[in-house]
Amino acid sequence: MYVKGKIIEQRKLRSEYNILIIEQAEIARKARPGQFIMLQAWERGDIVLPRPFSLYRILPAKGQLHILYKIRGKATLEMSRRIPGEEVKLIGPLGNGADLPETGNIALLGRGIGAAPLMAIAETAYNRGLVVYTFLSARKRELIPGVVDFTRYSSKVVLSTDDGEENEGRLLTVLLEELITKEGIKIKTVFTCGSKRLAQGLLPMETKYNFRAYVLLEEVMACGIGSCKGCVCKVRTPGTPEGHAYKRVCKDGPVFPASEVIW
Amino acid sequence: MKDLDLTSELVPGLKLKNPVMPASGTYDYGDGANAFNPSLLGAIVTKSVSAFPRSGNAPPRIHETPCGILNAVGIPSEGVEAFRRNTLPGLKQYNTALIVSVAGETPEDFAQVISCLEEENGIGAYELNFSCPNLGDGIPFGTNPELLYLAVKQIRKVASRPLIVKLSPNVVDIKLMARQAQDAGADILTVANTLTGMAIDVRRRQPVLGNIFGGLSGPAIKPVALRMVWEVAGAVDIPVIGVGGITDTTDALEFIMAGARAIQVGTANFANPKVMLEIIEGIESYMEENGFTRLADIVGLARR
Amino acid sequence: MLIQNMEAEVLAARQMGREVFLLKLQAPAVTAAAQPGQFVHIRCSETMDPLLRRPLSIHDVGDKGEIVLLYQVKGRGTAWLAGREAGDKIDILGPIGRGFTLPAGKRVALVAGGLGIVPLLFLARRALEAGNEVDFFYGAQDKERLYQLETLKAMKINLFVATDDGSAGFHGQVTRLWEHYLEERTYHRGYACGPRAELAEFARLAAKYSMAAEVSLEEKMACGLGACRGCATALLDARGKIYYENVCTGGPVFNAADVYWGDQVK
Amino acid sequence: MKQTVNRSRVNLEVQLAGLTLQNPVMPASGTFGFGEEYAPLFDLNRLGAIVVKTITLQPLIGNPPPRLMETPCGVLNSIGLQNPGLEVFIREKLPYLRRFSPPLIVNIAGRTIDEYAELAERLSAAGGVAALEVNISCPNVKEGGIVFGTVPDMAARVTAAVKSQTHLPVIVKLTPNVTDITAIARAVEEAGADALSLINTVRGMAIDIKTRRPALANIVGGLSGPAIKPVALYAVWQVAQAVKIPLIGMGGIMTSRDAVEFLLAGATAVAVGTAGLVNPTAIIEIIAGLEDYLVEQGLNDIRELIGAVQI
Repeated sequence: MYVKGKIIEQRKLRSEYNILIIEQAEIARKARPGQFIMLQAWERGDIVLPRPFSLYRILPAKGQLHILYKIRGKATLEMSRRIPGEEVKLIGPLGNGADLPETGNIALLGRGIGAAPLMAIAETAYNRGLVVYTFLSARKRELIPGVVDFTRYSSKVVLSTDDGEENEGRLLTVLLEELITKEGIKIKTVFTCGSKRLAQGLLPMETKYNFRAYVLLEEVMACGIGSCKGCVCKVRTPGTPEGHAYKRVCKDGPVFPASEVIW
Repeated sequence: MKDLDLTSELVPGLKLKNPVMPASGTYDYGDGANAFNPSLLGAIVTKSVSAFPRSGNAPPRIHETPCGILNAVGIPSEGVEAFRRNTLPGLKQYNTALIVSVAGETPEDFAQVISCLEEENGIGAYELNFSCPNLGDGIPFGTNPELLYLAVKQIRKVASRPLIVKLSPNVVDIKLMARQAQDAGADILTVANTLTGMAIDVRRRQPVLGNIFGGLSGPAIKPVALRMVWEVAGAVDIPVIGVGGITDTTDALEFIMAGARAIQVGTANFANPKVMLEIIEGIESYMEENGFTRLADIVGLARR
Repeated sequence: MLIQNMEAEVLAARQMGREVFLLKLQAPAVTAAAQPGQFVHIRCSETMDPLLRRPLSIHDVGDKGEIVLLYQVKGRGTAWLAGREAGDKIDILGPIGRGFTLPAGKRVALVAGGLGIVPLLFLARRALEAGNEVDFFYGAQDKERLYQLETLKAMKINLFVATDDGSAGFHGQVTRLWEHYLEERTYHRGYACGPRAELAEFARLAAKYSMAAEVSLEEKMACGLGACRGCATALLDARGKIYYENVCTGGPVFNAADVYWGDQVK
Repeated sequence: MKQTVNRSRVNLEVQLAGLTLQNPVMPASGTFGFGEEYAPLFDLNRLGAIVVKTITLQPLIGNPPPRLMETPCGVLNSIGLQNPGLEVFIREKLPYLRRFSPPLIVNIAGRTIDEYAELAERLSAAGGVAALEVNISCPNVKEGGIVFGTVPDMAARVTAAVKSQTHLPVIVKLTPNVTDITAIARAVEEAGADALSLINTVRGMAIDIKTRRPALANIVGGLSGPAIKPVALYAVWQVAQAVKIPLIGMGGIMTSRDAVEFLLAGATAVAVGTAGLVNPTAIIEIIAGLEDYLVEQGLNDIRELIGAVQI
């Protein structure tokens, strides 16, 4: 269940982001992009639950996991205080992960910290010989993490910021559409994370441009292993009386076909 | 170590190998994700089964509070038929007592589920979840003494197996509720369910939970649950199962010393899936170090 | 009342025994006002769990504004405290409470059981400064649990040691040892701190030999300011009736004769 | 769009049952003694109101120790309303308290309805008291040992009796140890209460497994602190929808964010209890934090927050 991992590095990025590198060979060997771990990196009585984190990079050869996270509460603040050599507890890999096509082009659309799980997808896809197009947005430039890493694994990285500094703050879905129509690039699969609006924006494009869109969801979790049913989202489910059901983000997701999620 | 007797006979025919079991809805069996073999538990308690499939509440469903969590999961259930077909066979394989938690909005719902389950073998007892605060404005028979009595009486008629009534803590006098349940034919009481609570996101100025309010569990409520176990154990003759914020052996012993013949672990499973096993071992060590050979010798010790 | 609430810097932290730790803090404002028997109320967490402060008697003071604490790790709060290192800051409130009453130029007896040494070392220092003759009786379970022996030996006091297992000094309870001296010496005043049973015995002996005597008591505490009434201890009024007084502001030092020593008050 | 707000122009003043509070933050009764304990640490004139410990007709020596037990993110206490009694309060404590400008709220408890009425009458005549807070959570003796606060009819009778003996605003403090707190709230509103404060502590206990005895001498105590905040907030939210009179919200408020939650849920003012036991100046920090929150949110007036939670 919970296994111990050793902290290799605590890297402070610009703005509120950190990267935590943990050595945990078994999880690194098993994990697929899109999967996540439950982490406990604090000893505080007032924090009852572990926290879910997507995997930013998975390095099986080194036995390492990279976690990109934003300091937003007491748990992540504690996490940012851990230093190399210290131990953390983790369960994983959890969730279904992203199914990559065998061949062809994929596009990744991420907003803010939503870029985190997309990196693992980009790296894996690149290593399998797929062509990756990455589109990232945030309020301002320094809130887009991992641009350099994404550039390494993508044929093209397109940024957009709300303040207009990058691409006049245009929508990532519009920029993706331009790639498809103006540059004639055919996209087979799209993964998106970090914005409900982005995921919804992809829906009408799916049939128009003939790609499959998947969304990576985030939700507050208690157990992370499907037991508590706390972390659900509403998903279209034929065969049920209502036509939809609550699916567990941790167990049935976190990757869902975008068209099946009911927002 | 060999001479330790951890068994707890709740009622004739329902003898637990040890006093530790999960609280309904907080532990998953069968997916191969178990931290240890569930056969080691004193009992297995299922998620609440309702008459028909239920999808549960709108998310967000979970929110962490100081030393606690609020949940408004809303008892999602596959429904009793699917439960019999898909889930029950797997649970029967374990070599320990099987307690099926039953939920519903009316006494008829409970009776219907139990009638279906009566045809099955291998079930040790039913636990009636009268007290989930997340089921909207259903008839509050978990908090009204007369309605509680009538509901248990009605359900008793269709149940041949021991009935465990899980009491709500959101009452003035839990002793009264306990006596009503006992008089109506309950064999065992589980004390207590979650307290009702709420949290607001001050940035968005909205309730945090999709359901607005939810059930508070975890170490935060342990003192309240323990007080109720203490009160109920002194008010009825039937056995009490203690639950509420138990996270380690010390907590478990507090409940047992207050008079609980068995305990359930809920929220702590989320933080440490092995915690129930650790508590079983912890109780063994405590008995050994303090010269107790039978669990029964610790039950109610703080009352003497 | 000169209670300070401040962030005190840890100057030194070291382990003195199996579960006993010493902490030296830089807190000039507290040190300047501190009297033997008073305590500081310490926040032992950066979070809401554990929630309450922990009261620790002042063990000693230094001449550069240092305050010394000696404590046993008993739970999560003190365990947190034991994890502090030099340079850390600690939230303290103090000095708080009624301290010991000190005469000048008299013979006094100090009776410490176990960690009862904590306030009595500071008391011995001030008693000497006031020109008193100090007989110091110090008992513990065994030799290993006699803390600060070197510091005590360096002071101009008459030190008498007892251990329950006889591994050092007199073999037996420290109050038994003291009783031997009571037969031959007269004290102006006696002071004690230690386990409750030992204090009760101290009080009995003090009464028997008609001696003014003070004890330092412990109780679970919340505010430390006398507001919440949580840290009550049972005292006897002039008519012998029980009433409750706050340990934080009414004590922690009480006249031994005022304390209700009965087992558990019902 | 958020507007830019100048800190100096932020309004924290609220009206509560005819009282003007310069800010909506006050200590919770029982955690603030008679004010004098905290006076050396900050200026009591900065508070929204001063709330003192429960006063009974006769002095009470309180419960035997141990009276306190720390629990996860909380405290159990069983003080037993220890106080010097009405006469000593009026003679020795009130003159000191009159020196401060915030309204003085005196909490009262009786064993019988007549005792409540007498306390109300004599405190109203004493001068310097701005309002009465009626503690109906303690068990009565004459009426058969039930807790006034758990039976709507009894709560209403206490309220009416107090109202009949005073011209001062009457605030009734509700216990959470009930199934439906709104029923009690409505009953005391109808009986004439001018405001409600909620919640009192939640009944709990602890056992010391070493001694194998209850940790408190009184066995059962009241649980307070952050542990119970969700329960308190839910009670305030429910009651805010059930009654028209203003509410003072309390239960585990440690920070200004917590205070904002209670205001959003419908409280007009908040009381800080356990936080003050941990950090004596918490209450002052909470007042300052409320100002910061308003500035941050682009609001000019704290009253915009009251009951403003969006469902």
